[in-house]
Amino acid sequence: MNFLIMNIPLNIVSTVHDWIYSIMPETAASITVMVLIAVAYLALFAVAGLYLVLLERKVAAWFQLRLGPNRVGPLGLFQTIADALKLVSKELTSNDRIDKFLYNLAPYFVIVSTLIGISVFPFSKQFQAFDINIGLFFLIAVSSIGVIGILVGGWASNNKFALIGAMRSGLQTISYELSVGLSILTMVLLTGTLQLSEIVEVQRTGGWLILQGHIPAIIAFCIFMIAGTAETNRAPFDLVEAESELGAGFHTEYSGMKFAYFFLAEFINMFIIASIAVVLFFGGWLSPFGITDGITWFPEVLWFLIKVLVIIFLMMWFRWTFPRLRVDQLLTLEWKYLLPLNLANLMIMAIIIWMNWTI
Amino acid sequence: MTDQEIKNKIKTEEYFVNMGPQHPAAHGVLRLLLTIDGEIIKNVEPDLGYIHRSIEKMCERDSYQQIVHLTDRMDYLSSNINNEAVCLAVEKALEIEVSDRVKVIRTIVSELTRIASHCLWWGVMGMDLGALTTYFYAFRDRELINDIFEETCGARLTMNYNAPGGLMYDIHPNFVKRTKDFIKHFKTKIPEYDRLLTGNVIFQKRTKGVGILTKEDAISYGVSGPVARGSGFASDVRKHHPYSAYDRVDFKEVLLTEGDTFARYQVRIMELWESISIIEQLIDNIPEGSVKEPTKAVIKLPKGEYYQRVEAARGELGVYINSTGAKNPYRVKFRSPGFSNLSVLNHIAKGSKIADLVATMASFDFVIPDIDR
Amino acid sequence: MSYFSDIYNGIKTLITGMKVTGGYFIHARKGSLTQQYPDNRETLKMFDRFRGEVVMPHDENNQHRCTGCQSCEIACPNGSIEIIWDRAVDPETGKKKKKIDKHIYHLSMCTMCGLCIEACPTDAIVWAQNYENSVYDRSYLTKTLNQPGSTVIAGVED
Amino acid sequence: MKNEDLQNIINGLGENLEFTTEATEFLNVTVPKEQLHTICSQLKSNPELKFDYAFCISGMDWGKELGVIYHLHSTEFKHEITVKVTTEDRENPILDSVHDIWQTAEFHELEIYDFFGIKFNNHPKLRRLFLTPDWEGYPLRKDYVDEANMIIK
Repeated sequence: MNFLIMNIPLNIVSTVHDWIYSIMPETAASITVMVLIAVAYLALFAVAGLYLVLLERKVAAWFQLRLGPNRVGPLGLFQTIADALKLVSKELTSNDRIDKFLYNLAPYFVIVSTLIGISVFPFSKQFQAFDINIGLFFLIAVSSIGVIGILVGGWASNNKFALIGAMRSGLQTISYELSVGLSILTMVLLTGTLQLSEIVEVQRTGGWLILQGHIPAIIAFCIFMIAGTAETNRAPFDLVEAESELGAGFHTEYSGMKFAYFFLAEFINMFIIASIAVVLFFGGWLSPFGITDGITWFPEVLWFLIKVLVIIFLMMWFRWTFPRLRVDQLLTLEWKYLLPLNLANLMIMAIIIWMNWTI
Repeated sequence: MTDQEIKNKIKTEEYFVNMGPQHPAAHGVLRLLLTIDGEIIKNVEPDLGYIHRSIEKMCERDSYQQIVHLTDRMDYLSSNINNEAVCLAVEKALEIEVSDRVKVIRTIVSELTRIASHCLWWGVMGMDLGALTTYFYAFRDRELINDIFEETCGARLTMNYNAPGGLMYDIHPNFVKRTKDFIKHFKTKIPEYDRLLTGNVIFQKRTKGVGILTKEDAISYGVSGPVARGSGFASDVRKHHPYSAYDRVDFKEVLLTEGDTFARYQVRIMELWESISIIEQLIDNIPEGSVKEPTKAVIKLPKGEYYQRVEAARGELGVYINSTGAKNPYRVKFRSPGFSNLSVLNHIAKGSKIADLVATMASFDFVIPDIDR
Repeated sequence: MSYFSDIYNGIKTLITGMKVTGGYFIHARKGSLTQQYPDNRETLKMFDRFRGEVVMPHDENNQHRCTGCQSCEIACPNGSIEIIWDRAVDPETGKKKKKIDKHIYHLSMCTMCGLCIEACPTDAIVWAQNYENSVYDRSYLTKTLNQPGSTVIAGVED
Repeated sequence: MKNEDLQNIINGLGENLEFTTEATEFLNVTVPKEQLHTICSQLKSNPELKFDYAFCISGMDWGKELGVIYHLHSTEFKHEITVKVTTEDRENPILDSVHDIWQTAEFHELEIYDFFGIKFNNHPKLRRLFLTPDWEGYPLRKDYVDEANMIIK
């Protein structure tokens, strides 16, 4: 009886899994199991996204001498659920000159690409949907699909401010995709594999990757955090929906559920960037220095969530402190500062690995 | 392929965007017709009148006390200073000599209004550039000043505290204590403003070298206030045409020469320190005396024209009264600082990006009712 | 060279900025300034000079000090005070005298400038400190300040 | 610089200028309509005068004739004068624009055109700044009547 708490859901999953395989032919069963997992993940992460929004509003309030939402439900916990219900019931307004098909397609691009991205994360030993061996590569590929949705959405809503916002987001994501990929690459040199569960295994013995890789890993982590916040159009790089310049940027013309997709996708993207950072730098679901390995009943998922929340708090801290960058400064930061640093860092890490001076 | 060939191959078309009356960076109902080529602004043409109440026409049917209450609604962030302008004009016309107590209180109250206005400007400038928390810290300090005013004259924004011939009420017993507490609190907060925004590298990159206004342009466009002093044009009315108790207070006129958005920002931050030192010099020894000189119920200014200028938070506010001896003035003209400052915007913003235009407008600190009157 | 130094200074300024907001985050519990309005209605008290609304105080036997001299109506810039008065014979002196019938006050048009209270010779109207003046129908905003059946306090001369 | 010396210098700039200093603080110069532009440019360019800061330009309706009042200030010598110019014809009043001398005049002249109807020739883009383009009548004129918005007490 090793994981008491973690075991109960796994027993259910395996019993359901065997029951489906018993009553259906092979292929149909695997499809239904995948669909069931997908629905479970969708529900879980929709609610997780909502509570991330609430966390953001609460943290913002504490930064700004306020209390944050505390009226709906005990301590304001149902606030974002109420928001979601409101958004669902809102009328889907749009002007008559939109490009109907693309206008409706855009939100699905964004939300689907983020939800695909979640399936690959190892939340704990068993709790992982797909453990494919090119995990990280798949993640980077999926996260760049999201920007197509923003571009299409901005262009299709036939609004000048939305068009400017969309062009800016295309610009921003393409250039910051580079540093995200490169900083991940420096860490993959250490781990040797792209499979996420393998990466966590590597960190079980030699300690967290950020400790194993010492200085180059820390530089890679900083660059990853900067590029990650830029990737999700947040904080100092939120030129896409710059409130004071473009009003609401690319989702000006969206309302109701379509707007909710864009809004939720932004928060789940933030969750994805934080989870990549946790898996790659802070040892996924491993407890720090193995203090709770022995205790069997302690669920490892908690460690994963604590680390993710710490990273998310850091990203929120960025958002509520820094002013916004201008478009050309955004590009000079990427191409003149982050990229050279990243390449140099990659070289140093490669030399260290090649001469295997592992400290 | 030379640059020129590339340029005419890529045919970029200028299009026209409406930074319209309802826009977060407009601080009121100012509509700017921008002709943009991509992100570069080609031409900025303001279209005003969305909050025009024709105050000058109303003044022609109101008595002089009633005109004072109208000026609150012009530049609502420096309402006390506007009231003082009209009262000084009327007192100059009637040759009333106000008591020392009134002069000192008027100066203290004007400086408090200036600090409150600069606080709101600082918060909103941070918000316009994306740092949303500055807004809340600025309003925390502004609330303290609003409480001081609410306790003394009952209103927070449109005070109507001055009346021709002096003040409407005497200051509240604990006005002095509250002001001293505020000064002590605010002295610790301005360094925090600097740490949060002034030093920030992103903020400096967004404001340094943006929207440069040369001194000749400032003079020729009739710009006044912190915007002019940011480009080296010494136009501080408190220094050059002292009124109330400004002649007995020594303060430095803040002058910088770069003339970009960062210079205008620094001018206002230094002005906060100057205002604090003015208040500190006056708050301890407010002389005793009558608060209101007796004036006739119906004030009739002798025939002639009077011009009184005052340093409002945004620049030089001038009141030109042309009276023919009747009980209401023949013609009143308010020289509003925002109106001439706005005329420079097109000259400065040409060729900059939308984000620069928003930063420049934030540093100009427009209040639209002051422009529209 | 300057490449690394301006990266270093940049990060240093960013960190100081974060320290400021971080400081507020740490003692956020007692630092919040917002008032929980509907809950703290009993404890929320306005300053005594707060300009809430113009009212006419009546003493215990339903008497007020307004003689209907209309100086407040003249002083008001927005015409938000209307006085309806009628002639009455003063019992002692036998002369004809103005008597206030209705003192109508349009709160909707009042800009809280205080000129009427300044101009009133007999201090009949004063500021009230209530701040909840929103109503469901515009007609509630037109109030008659003198209660029905109230008379002027004897010996009040304008 | 005292008003008298100002008066002598300015007198040399053009003919039949009237000077008054009673009932006003600054030296008043009433300039005939035709010489407005020449005198104003000399006021600015004259080395002894150097009036380069036009801080207040206001339109005026004196009952019979319309006019514009320029308050000028010299940033170098710190002296001020008021220049007045009037035009009798109320149907189609036209004055010269001084926006090339003081850039601030461009916006102030738009305001005067909007409220007094005085047209300024060679003004870059004469348009109604405050009121809607289809607004008839000029509100700040004394003979402007508008029952809807004007409450005569």
